[in-house]
Amino acid sequence: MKPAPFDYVAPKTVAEACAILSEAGGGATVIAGGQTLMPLLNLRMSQPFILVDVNHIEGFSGVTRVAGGTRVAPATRQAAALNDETLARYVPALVRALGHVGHHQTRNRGTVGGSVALGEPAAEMPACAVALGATIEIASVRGTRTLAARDFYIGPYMTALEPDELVTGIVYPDWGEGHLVLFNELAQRPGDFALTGMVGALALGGGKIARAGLAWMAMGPIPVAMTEAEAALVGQSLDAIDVAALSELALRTTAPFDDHHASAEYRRTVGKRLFEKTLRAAAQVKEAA
Amino acid sequence: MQMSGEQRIAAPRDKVWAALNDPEVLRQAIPGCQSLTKEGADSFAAVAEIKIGPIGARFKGKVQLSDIDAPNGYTISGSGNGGIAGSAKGGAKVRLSDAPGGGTLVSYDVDAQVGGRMAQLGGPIIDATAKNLAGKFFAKFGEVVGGGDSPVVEAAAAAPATTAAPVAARTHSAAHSGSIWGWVAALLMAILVGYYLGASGTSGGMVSLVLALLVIVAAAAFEAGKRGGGR
Amino acid sequence: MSAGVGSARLIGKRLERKEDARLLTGHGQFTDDVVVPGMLHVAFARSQVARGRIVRIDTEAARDVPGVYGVLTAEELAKRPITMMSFFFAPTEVPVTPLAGELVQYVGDPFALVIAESRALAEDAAALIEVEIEELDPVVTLADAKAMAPIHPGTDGNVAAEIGDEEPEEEMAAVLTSAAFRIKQKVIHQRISQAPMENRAILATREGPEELKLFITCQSPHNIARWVSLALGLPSTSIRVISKDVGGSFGLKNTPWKEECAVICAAWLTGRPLKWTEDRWEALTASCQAREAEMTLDVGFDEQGRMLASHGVYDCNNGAYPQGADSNIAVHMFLWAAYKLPAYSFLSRGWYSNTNGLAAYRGPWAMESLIRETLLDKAARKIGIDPVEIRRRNLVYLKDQPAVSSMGIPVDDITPGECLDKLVQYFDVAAFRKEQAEARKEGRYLGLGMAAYIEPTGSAGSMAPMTGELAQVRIEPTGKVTAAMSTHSQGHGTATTMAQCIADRLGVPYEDVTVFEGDSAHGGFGPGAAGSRQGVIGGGAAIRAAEMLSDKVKALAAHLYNASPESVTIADGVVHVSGAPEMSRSIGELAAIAYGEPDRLPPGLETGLEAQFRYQPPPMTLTSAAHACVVEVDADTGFVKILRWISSEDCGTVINPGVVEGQISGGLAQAIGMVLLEDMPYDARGNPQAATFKDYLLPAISDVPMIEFVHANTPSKTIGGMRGVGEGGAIIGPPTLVNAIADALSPFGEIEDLRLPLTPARVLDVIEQRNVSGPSQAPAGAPPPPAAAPAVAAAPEPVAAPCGPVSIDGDWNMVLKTPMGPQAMVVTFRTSGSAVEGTFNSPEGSQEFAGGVLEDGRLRFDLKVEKPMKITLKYDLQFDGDAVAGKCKMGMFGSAKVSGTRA
Amino acid sequence: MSEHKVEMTVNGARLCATTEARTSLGDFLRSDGGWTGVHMGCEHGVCGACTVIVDGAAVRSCLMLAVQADGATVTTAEGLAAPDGTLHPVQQAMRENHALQCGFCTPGVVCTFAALLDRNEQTNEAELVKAMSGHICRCTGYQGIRKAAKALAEGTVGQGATA
Repeated sequence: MKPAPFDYVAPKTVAEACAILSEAGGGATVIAGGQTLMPLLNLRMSQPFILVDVNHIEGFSGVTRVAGGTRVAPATRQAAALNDETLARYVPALVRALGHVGHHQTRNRGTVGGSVALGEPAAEMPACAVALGATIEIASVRGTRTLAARDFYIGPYMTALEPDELVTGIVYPDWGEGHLVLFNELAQRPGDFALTGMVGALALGGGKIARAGLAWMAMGPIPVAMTEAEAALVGQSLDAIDVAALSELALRTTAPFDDHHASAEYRRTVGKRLFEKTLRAAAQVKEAA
Repeated sequence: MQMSGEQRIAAPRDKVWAALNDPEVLRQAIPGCQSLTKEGADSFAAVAEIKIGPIGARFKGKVQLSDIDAPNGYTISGSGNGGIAGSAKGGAKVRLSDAPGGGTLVSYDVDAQVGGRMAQLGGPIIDATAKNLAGKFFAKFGEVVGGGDSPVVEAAAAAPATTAAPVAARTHSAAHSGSIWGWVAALLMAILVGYYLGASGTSGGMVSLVLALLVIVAAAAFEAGKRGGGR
Repeated sequence: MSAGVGSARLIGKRLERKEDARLLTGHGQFTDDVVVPGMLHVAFARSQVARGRIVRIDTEAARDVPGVYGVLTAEELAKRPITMMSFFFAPTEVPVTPLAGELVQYVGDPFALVIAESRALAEDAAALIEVEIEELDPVVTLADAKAMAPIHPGTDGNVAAEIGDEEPEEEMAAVLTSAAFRIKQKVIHQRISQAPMENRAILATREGPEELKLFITCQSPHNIARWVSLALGLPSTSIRVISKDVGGSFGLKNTPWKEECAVICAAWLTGRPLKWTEDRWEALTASCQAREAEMTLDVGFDEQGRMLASHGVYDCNNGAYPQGADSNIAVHMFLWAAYKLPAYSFLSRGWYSNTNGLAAYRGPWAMESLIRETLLDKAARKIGIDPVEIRRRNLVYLKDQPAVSSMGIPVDDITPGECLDKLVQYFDVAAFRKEQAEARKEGRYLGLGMAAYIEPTGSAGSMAPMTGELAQVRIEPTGKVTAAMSTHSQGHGTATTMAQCIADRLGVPYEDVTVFEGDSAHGGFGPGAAGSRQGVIGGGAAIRAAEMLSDKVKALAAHLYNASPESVTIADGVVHVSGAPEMSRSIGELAAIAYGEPDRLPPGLETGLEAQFRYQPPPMTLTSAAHACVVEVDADTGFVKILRWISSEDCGTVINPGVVEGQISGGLAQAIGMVLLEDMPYDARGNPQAATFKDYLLPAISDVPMIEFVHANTPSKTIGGMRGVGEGGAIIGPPTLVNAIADALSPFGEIEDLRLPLTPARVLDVIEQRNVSGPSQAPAGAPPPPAAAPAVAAAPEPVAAPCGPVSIDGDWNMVLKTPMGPQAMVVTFRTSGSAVEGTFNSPEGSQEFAGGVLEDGRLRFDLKVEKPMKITLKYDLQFDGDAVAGKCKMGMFGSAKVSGTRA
Repeated sequence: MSEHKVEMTVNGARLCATTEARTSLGDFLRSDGGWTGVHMGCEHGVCGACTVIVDGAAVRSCLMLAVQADGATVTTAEGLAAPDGTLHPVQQAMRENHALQCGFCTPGVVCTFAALLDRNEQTNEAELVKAMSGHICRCTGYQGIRKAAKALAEGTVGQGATA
């Protein structure tokens, strides 16, 4: 289990990195934390000609406040993000989810941006980006663009990122003071990918739900946004929501898989309960407050 | 994996036919193709670099054709070998017909198998991803042949619920992603193009076989990422 | 806790392990850590299909890779012939070659070997080997094996080994049908990967024409040296096997298998030191695996829940190249050994398939406890009595002993009932039932599971490799004590426990004793860790050798100080003469005299201070236990949380509680894995589906609770009184946990067929009484067509005699299909009229028989066998020209097929 | 395939060598550094046996390239005990509590615990056990490891085994 040979470069600037990706014409692969990529390299399921290490790019690590949101630089370590005060205050859902990403040892190396860019449908980071309505900043020699996380994911490990493009940041919009965080995940062992799980946020205004962002983990080929449930939630007051009806709506957009850990039917059945349990808990939190 | 479905291509049958019989069109359309070599009268080999996200491999492909009933359909069988990553082989029964209300109806029944690490690491996600990519392929194909008119794929027949909303729903936007078409096309090239150079009287349907093979290869590889282990 | 014999000072103490300072600081020596000059690395090219015919292998591109030393295929490797054998040193029924030549028989089957300057380069080259394989339909499941044609050319079916009778005999069938309660249980056991943390590894170096040195991760360097010497047919070659630290084995590393043998042959042919370290993908794809089996058990009970009769049918998947074709007779031997059951009959079969070969795994016969103990709980629920009570009514208590089991096993010195009684004294069942009832009102589903069992340990003398153990102990001139032991640790801590035994018996500080093992050049032959034996036999050897050495020291001291040996004592390394404290001397001073001043020794006492003892224990020593565990099942998700686990075991004298509890806990963790997590499924094409640890789920720290121990120990009849504990946890753990889950689920329904692992989805199947877990990947139990079951039915009916009188005089090569695979033998018949006598010659020895009767070419005679147990074999053979076929009725083991030809 | 000159400090000693880009930190430490206490158990980041301490944090050495550790300070199980051989408290706690059997996963476990405790002496038992979920031990059933974590958190190391 040794990787096939490859070249290694560690550019210091985004421009440098983009130039390399462009020249490589699809033969390059970007490594940030490498906690998913390295197993693929060792198994020779990934055989790039050039490995582009973005860990040394200026400003590629850290959390900053931007207009209307919080920006996480792509090579920010998951462990650092987990303990970041800005994130704890403005993007608590992300912090909740980070505690479930892999293990202590992999979070010390793994990055937020790497996980977002890979698009593992059962992972926490892509689901968070979709649920919270994050924007993904992308650069290439052709210029820069931004893409909504909801347009970023196409299939398992398949994203809208072109071979010559690089993720340069993820911006999580503010959900406002006192917004509710929804997170629940079911995994057989700590650090395993979810059998099913959900993450989301509810912004409140005047006792009613002003904004809702919800997404599933492991319920389809991509992190699945609960678009219909979101729409139904907006305008309702927490204590009046029909959780059972909502969970039906939430399931509509899913397409879970069978594998030998869990059947699609299991994921649907338990995912629905997870959703209802999580929403009821959130509602109670509010009532208590 | 098994996959069956049908797809309306927004173009007259002769145009679909011609486009699919024009190696030049394909050669231009297909990125990632590294070489084409004729190995015999009706046997060709092609090599293409498939890459999806970080996952990829160098594939060698071959195809054979049987039960030719031009221009109505045939059975095609082929294989793609990705070395240590694994291999895919299979066949498809393909039919072309005029679609009611214009255009061409391509219907296909694919039965293919994947081997090697991809089969071990791929898991049952293969079927769903195959249908997912089938939609994307046809959306793009319709775009190319139909000149911009990009039909949405109809859900494959007799498919489990795994082809539900998001899959189809995403098809359209997928069509605008060059990379997807590229990778779809790459194995299409790998396994198919060789054939065109040798065989006469063919039809567009064979695309779906090659598609299926790529799909399997790619799908398994996707899942490999998930199964690879780390985070 | 019982310290066992004598006034133990060190035996029974929770001492720190001798091994740990080395291992904790990263200074262990595992096989991959060893580097020798000129060493090259090996990688294998492996089949991507489960079954096929190799058409063409093109290695040219691989050979051209810079840094590649060579590429070998089966043809080239065959220049160094090797005869691969089972764990019992018996030739395999189906020839096993290190590399696949004509046929590939499982995914991962190696067909070429690359030698290069680094492992990475070797893998680069292996990836460039082009192979064309004509794919054949694979035989994957037990159902496939029963229904499809044989995978191995020249075999008459996929049956690798079989024993017993298809149907219960009439009287038993009658008892079962007329029983007040008739309970059936079916278990479908998944395939398990032993998954030691250290994968297989070997470094083979040929040192000149006459010496072979192997560094290999194994279960006994002595056993490997013996196996390799026989396999290579090199008695004249010095073979040294070194295996200092081993990262676990659990049965996998009993014998070198395909890859190790390939490396040995390649090293012999090339003359270069070759290292192969298996990576985890290889380990989960191509290493031998374990367990996959199906069993149905049928038991008749009377109104009081007492057992009347039972019939069991067991099938296990041997894969393509098992480390010994196996129908697992031990399952039936021990199924009811601890229970009062008048009559038991069975059929047991092992099947070949295009999957990885079967190897041992901690308690290979564990199915017996799993199916029996889960059936008893099912029976208790159906009959309406307490699970503890149904066991009390049927278990063999001390007061019932000695007894003989329905399978003819002498049952003595076992205490499963007593362990169960101690268990329920410790655990308040009534209080739990209250708590359980309360919890159910809140929608919380608690469950209590209990199980009892006995286990054969410390076995020696019945099978070729299963010998006694040797202890060679000496007091060095420095006064320090060193011992060369035939034992070997893969984590067992034998260097610690053996040192405790020696220090205890010799009267020296534990710190002063060093134990050497792990090198076939040290100590004597021992099979190592196989069957929970080293503590029992090695411990006994160490104790007796130390006592012999102690006597020698006392004799010397008595002579030097004109005292009587009885007045001499040794404590903390100092020799005392009672009543004469001024004469106390350190053991070192006496050692200096013993080695250096022969004149001062008493006449007849040899110089030096050394003693050795090879302990031949009783054929087997039985360990007993009863366990309980408490679980909570989440009715929404099907997740199982283990809340408590209590072990009440009788493992005789405890040498080191830390080591004993460690063995039991480790086995229990593996039991938890088997019930809840671990699974190695194959797809329809024979691809193993759990190729990484992301898919093959090993228990993590969160899956295993703190284990509570109730030591119910009674010394055994061995020297030192130990009983084996190596495998027990993995045997009794699964039924204990399954019973707890079944108890928690009882408000919803029964777990009808027990299919492992009990994934959350399968638990929901029971809770919701519908199919949540989806399409089952396990064998669809298609009944085999009659033709495909050449079982006992194949025994010949007496047919009309061939024309003319049959002469059977002379030598015949015959094969008996025994539970341990086919046994080859040469039989010489001597006839006078219809009377026949003759001689059996087999590797185990020679045996005469007489009183045979020959009629119309049908020969019937009895053969009385003493080993491994007293049994009369009734042969019924039909001769036809130069061929002979028939069956051999082996007492309660049922019938086995016999076939042969004239020599 | 590019080769790189890599220099790092391992257990206080300088390790400088030229290696292929594809060489993992774990393989580099073993083959170029001779630090064979680093055990490669799965090479895909699950088992944790290869865990080492890089710049103060426990990481998988199979999921990091040697070239990525250029300039780093690395500690392996070999580097934890005092020069006079006195065991690190983590090693002592594990020895006292029989927290290992075959010892293959052990160096990784030791590194994870040591990194946590050296960063924060107040690390509690729960945190240690949670971090342990990143390691697979096939032998012990984690009993001694739990006891060791308890002893480390409660500062009772050196007071002998917990029965």
